[in-house]
Amino acid sequence: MSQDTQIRPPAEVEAPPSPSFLTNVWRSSGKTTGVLAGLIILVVYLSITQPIFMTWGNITNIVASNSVVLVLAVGATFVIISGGLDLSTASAAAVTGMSYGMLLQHGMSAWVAVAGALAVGLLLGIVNGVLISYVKISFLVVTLGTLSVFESAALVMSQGKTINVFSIEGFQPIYNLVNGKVAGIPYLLIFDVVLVVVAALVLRYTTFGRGVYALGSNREAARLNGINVARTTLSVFLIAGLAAAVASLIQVGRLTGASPGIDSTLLLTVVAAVLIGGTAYTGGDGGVGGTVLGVLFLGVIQNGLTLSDVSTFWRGTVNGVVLIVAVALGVARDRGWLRFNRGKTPASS
Amino acid sequence: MSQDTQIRPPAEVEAPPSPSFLTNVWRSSGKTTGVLAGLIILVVYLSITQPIFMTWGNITNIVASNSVVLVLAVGATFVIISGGLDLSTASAAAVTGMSYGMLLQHGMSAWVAVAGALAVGLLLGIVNGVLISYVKISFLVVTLGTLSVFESAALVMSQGKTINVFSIEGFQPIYNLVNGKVAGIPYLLIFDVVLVVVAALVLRYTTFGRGVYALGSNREAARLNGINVARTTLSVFLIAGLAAAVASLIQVGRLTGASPGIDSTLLLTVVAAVLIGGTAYTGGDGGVGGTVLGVLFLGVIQNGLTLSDVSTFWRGTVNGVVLIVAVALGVARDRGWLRFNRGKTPASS
Amino acid sequence: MNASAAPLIEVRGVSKRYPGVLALDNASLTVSPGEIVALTGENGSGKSTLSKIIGGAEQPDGGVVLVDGVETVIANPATALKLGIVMISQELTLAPQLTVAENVFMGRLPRKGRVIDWATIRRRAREELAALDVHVDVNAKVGDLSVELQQEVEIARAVSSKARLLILDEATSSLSEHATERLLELIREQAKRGVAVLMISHRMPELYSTAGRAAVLRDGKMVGTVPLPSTPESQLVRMMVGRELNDYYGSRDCVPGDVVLQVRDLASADGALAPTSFEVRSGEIVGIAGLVGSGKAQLGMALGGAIPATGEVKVNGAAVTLGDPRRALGAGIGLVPDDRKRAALLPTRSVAHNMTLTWLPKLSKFGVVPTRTEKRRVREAIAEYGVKTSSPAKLITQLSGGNQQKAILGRIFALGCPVYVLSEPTRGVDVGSKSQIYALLQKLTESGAAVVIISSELPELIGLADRVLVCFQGAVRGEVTGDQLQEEVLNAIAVSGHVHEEPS
Amino acid sequence: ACGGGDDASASGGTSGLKVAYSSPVASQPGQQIVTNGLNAGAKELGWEVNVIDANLSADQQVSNVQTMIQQQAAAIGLWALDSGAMEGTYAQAKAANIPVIGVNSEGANVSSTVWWGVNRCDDDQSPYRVAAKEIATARPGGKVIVMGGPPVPSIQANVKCFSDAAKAAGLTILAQIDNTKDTSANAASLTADTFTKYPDVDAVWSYNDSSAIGASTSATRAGRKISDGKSEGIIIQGSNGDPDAIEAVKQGRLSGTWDPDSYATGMAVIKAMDDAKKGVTGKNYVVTAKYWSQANIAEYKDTATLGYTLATIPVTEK
Ligand SMILES: Nc1ncnc2c1ncn2[C@@H]1O[C@H](COP(=O)(O)OP(=O)(O)OP(=O)(O)O)[C@@H](O)[C@H]1O
Ligand SMILES: Nc1ncnc2c1ncn2[C@@H]1O[C@H](COP(=O)(O)OP(=O)(O)OP(=O)(O)O)[C@@H](O)[C@H]1O
Ligand SMILES: [Mg+2]
Ligand SMILES: [Mg+2]
Repeated sequence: MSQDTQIRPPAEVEAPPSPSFLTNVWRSSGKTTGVLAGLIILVVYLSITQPIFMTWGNITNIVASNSVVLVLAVGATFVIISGGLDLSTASAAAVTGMSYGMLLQHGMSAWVAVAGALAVGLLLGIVNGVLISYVKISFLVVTLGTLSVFESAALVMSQGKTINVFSIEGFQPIYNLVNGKVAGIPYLLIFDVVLVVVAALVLRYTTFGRGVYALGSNREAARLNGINVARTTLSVFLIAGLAAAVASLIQVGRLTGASPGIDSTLLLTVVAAVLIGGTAYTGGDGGVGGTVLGVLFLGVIQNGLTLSDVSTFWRGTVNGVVLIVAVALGVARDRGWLRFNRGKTPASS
Repeated sequence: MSQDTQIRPPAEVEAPPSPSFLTNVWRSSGKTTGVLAGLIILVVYLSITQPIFMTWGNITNIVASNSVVLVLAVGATFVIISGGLDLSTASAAAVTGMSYGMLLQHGMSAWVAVAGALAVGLLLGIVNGVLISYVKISFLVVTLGTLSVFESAALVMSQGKTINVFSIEGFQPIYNLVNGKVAGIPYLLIFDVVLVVVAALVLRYTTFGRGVYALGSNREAARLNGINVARTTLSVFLIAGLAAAVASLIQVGRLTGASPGIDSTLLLTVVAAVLIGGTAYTGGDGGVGGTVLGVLFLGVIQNGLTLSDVSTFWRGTVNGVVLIVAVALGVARDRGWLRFNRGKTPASS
Repeated sequence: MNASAAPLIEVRGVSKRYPGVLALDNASLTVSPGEIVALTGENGSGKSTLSKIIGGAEQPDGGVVLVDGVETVIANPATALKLGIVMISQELTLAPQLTVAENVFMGRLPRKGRVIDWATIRRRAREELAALDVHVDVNAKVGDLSVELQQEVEIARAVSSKARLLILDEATSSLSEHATERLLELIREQAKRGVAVLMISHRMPELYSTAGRAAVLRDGKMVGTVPLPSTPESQLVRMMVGRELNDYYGSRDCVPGDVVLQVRDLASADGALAPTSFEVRSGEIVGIAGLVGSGKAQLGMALGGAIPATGEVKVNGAAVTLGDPRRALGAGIGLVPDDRKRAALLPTRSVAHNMTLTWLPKLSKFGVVPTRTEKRRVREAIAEYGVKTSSPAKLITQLSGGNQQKAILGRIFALGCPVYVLSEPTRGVDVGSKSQIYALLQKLTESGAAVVIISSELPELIGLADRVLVCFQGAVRGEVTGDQLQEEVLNAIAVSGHVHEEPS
Repeated sequence: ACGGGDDASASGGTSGLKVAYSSPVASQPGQQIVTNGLNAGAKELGWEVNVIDANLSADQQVSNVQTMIQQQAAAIGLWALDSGAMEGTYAQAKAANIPVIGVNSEGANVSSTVWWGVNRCDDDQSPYRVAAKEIATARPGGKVIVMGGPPVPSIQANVKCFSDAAKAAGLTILAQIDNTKDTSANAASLTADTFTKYPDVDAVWSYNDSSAIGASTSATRAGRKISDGKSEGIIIQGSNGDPDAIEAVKQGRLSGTWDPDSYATGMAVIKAMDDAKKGVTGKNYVVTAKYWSQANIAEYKDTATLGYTLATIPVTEK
């Protein structure tokens, strides 16, 4: 009888049959499997068909041309995980870029101009963040509004003119950082890696980072558990503002001029990179690792299209089809169409 | 027992003190109060400062300029209420417009060309809908991909050229419908009103419409209560595809030519109109009534900016600030900052 | 009572108005350290509202709150937490995408230096859950867990924080008897150590075994406080509902008729339910008992088509396509799922639209909803099922928990299905309404329906069911009828998989 | 500056070259014609030209040029989206010893430049100054609406060129409206509003054709006739010589369009590249613009059928 009344742990606790390492990777890649697989296939395909693709020069070119998107996307990852969205990010970058250009033009020293641009970025982030978290206007309305205001501000600053900073002395440090190399490795690549690692660590190992996830996952739960919802919201928009400033410095560094014009596809590219990278658009899930994948995926497609001389008219088709197919791969895997030694889904009892 | 199961009327059904009519409107306007108030203030302001604003000619201009956005936004309202988003809507309109133009150019009769464009719209909707509801790829990925594919398809169709349909005979009926009037009232206005009323009735009074709300509110609950989730999802994307086709007919009718180029701000304008109109971006709430308000609000701002000769560089600022302030008005009301006979007397037993 | 001089919390004359409702009307309450106070009342009487005010989640329109005798504004939950007020709210407040471990420590994640210490979080979460006798993978996402386990996570969070006042708003409503016992034991221990406890529950035995005092709310007014367990249950119930409740579970005089529901080798695709066979006759109520993870929840979901399943289900001889809720509903299987929030409510819609959701195919003609009929039917259902709402157009999430449940039950009951599968149908429903629901159930069976009730409340099963099937580790291990229908017998099978071979 | 002998040998040495062109947005009809001109010129020399599309992204354009440098293009043609933001790129190309031919874009490190005649405003014969004078002749003291576009320097310069000349010619500028979205639909909306406000407008000058067509549809809807430049009605002038604008002129829906001759532009880029490969840099070629109106539209021929060669293209040197 003692045996009978013994209470056994609930059924679903039993350990699943220990899977192999590969299976583990395949499983844990979660929502980004498809993109990861798609990226690998793309890279292999391009390496074979385009000899130039795998050259160091081309790789650094990919890094250089996607750093602006990457930096903005890292900022956007914070915002989206927290359950928001910053539509103003590309416009904010235009304003910070113009600020940097104008400060240089007015003879400010290199680092004063950089600090100025960062301060402006923070300020724009504060505007968004305060309207959203304290005045409590929907983030979509606020950032839609500031998208338009910032765009206009960038135009007003120089009356629509591009500020050429190429020959301004104070521009040199940024120019060198953005375009320079050490031991063949672009500073920009080093910067990108550091940025991503720091962002990933902040999200994973700080109270703030976990608060961002909690907020996006269940705002009310976060509030009831004493997380400062307003401050956390403000902070993610500050981060986005700062990201816009940094991205604009890279942009100006690359273009050697600050332009008030905004690439109309930039916002969509940034958001797409984050979402393709597996961050949930309703928040609470995802991370910068996925965002890096997303940026790389889009960047490699662009690069591949350019290298392979695909006709302008067909580029969009290739682009869209590759994206959908890659993500469909992941879906197929999740639905068990592509079996790879998958255990059963755990019981949801 | 009979006494026990006797049903008592719920305790608090007591009629609330009957509020005035105005209070009722103010209360029931819900999330769109701010926009409604903002719109009224704008209209009053413009009527005073721009004598031309309230002329019938200007009003028909507003109708003509915003019908494309309205039609797309009505389609988008269905999608967004169902918990989705169709990023491909502007690109789909480009494809359907080109299809219409090419059918005319190839000598098809007026109504065959129209039917063809509508069929293409349906087809594009099916592509989105099937990928989302049956292949189960995230709607963001699918419509991001098709945004790009459709854009490319429109370019491929005519090798990037605009198709001038002005002197093609088959174009006349659409030209007349889009630009004609009856008793001073543009057909387009009549069409818009009918469209909005039908859409509102479908959402409100049909099982399909209720299913769309249920889906956006809680997909799982909808499924368990017998809503055909896949078919409803497919249907909303079909509606969006059809809306794209209709919008493109209006566009071609207005411009007397079908252009493969896509206004890069159109998508954002459409989505903004829906969201400003109080439809929840996570789905389950809202309606076409609000969308009409949203379209009008954005349209009147544009018109006002043009009439008031605001400098190009400053337009974005005015635009964004007016938007944020209008919505903030609604927030202020919801939070009781603007008291308007709200009857919040504490402890009136 | 061993209360010290100043009560830990005192609520004085608090009122709270929502549009159309006075949820609290000049209510007062005290809870002292070491004391366990039960807050009771009908659904919608204001219990949750009062606890939210104490927990800082809502602000009163009038009245004051005193903490340790000092008037205090508890402006937000963070303030409440700082004051040692920890609340388990009725609506689960978990982050579904985050892990069990992280949810247990949300808002107070242990750190090593400036960095979050994940190892400690996992270890301590495992310990805290083990103290509740819950063994779940702490790395699992909370959203993948059953309601009961989610509730346990929420409980673990509350009991692991250093609370001075613990508020449990129907914390036991999703728990099985065993888990409930365990929790109540923990609460008593905490109270002995000086923690003040305010508990809300519609389960009388819990109140009587745990609380020292019961405060009764009615329509937002505090109608009195009585000592427990000395006050007779009938008197407490009368204070709550304003009438006597006789014949609680009701009874039918109806002989089971033909077989309506035939289940052969029904198994869930995820393996949590092994092939199971049984039959239910018209007029019969069959109960399903079992622990968490015993597969009883999957049995209900599989019957209702909510999860992929294999086997054969027939209603009145006609086979039902499995794994498709629409087909199941069409075949006449009305399902009330146990996870209200996840699987039943349309949170952004009105009470009326929530209720008519399931009726739409029957109600509409050519796809058009006749709103006049709809309005009438909604009004009738609201009255019949005792849903307390200020208007049918009110958002369903603004109803009290018990009233949400009644609306969900009402929408299924009104369908007149031949088969009902009810998973935890009276979760969060007050005693008075429960008795009404039981009466309605009996009426349904009298009119020929076959009913399957899945419940973790054994008294409910024993009171209602003609037969009870007991699940153990994914399979039905026993069928209990007649005078064998006793809690001990059901418990024994639920826990061990078979009846004790002991002479009674 | 090079001798004939040098010329011959260099010419022999340059055949089979691979050159590249960075297009700001290759899908636009005008840019397609530029591409056709590039191909025609390259064919004449036995070259190959690779056109890479920046699709309106300056950042993308920079990276495209970097790819060209990696691929060691023999020469790079570059129509900068934003010539103020390309100095670094020009410098990189120069560092790699690759000549850069700017199109409507200049810079310190640009080897030679091809200009559109329509973009010049330095003498009486400059197209938009002629345009202003023609309008003033047809409608002395007339009222004009000026339609600008996205706020980019070249468009702003053109708008200013026309506006200054119009004022000088005694015209009144009622309003300047900017079609920042660069679409016909937006132009139609803007002009519809403006025509309602200023019903007595005599002429519209537009920075491009699609905007002019938008204005034309609004004018028609407002019950206005489109003038052929002299006749009654509203004068609407576009610019670009887009195929559908040519058709619109034929149909009497546009008074005229300024054709910058994109085909010759493409060929001129090749010509300048050829010069550069022969060591001749610092050239400024100006492609002659043509105004197509109802008076001369009958003579319109697709530029590709005109039989241009590198030696005969209508360019002048500045
Ligand atoms: N956010 C809200 N908006 C409007 N009304 C509300 C809101 N929250 C609660 N109410 C109303 O306040 C009243 C009291 O609700 P409360 O949740 O406190 O009841 P309860 O006693 O906890 O009931 P139950 O036993 O069902 O949980 C109900 O009539 C409810 O509809
Ligand atoms: N007094 C009432 N009695 C019974 N049912 C009602 C009553 N008032 C409203 N309802 C029901 O509540 C539903 C929702 O009410 P509401 O006023 O929000 O309707 P609605 O305006 O059609 O909804 P929505 O604005 O969400 O489309 C109605 O469709 C009707 O079925
Ligand atoms: Mg309503
Ligand atoms: Mg409650």
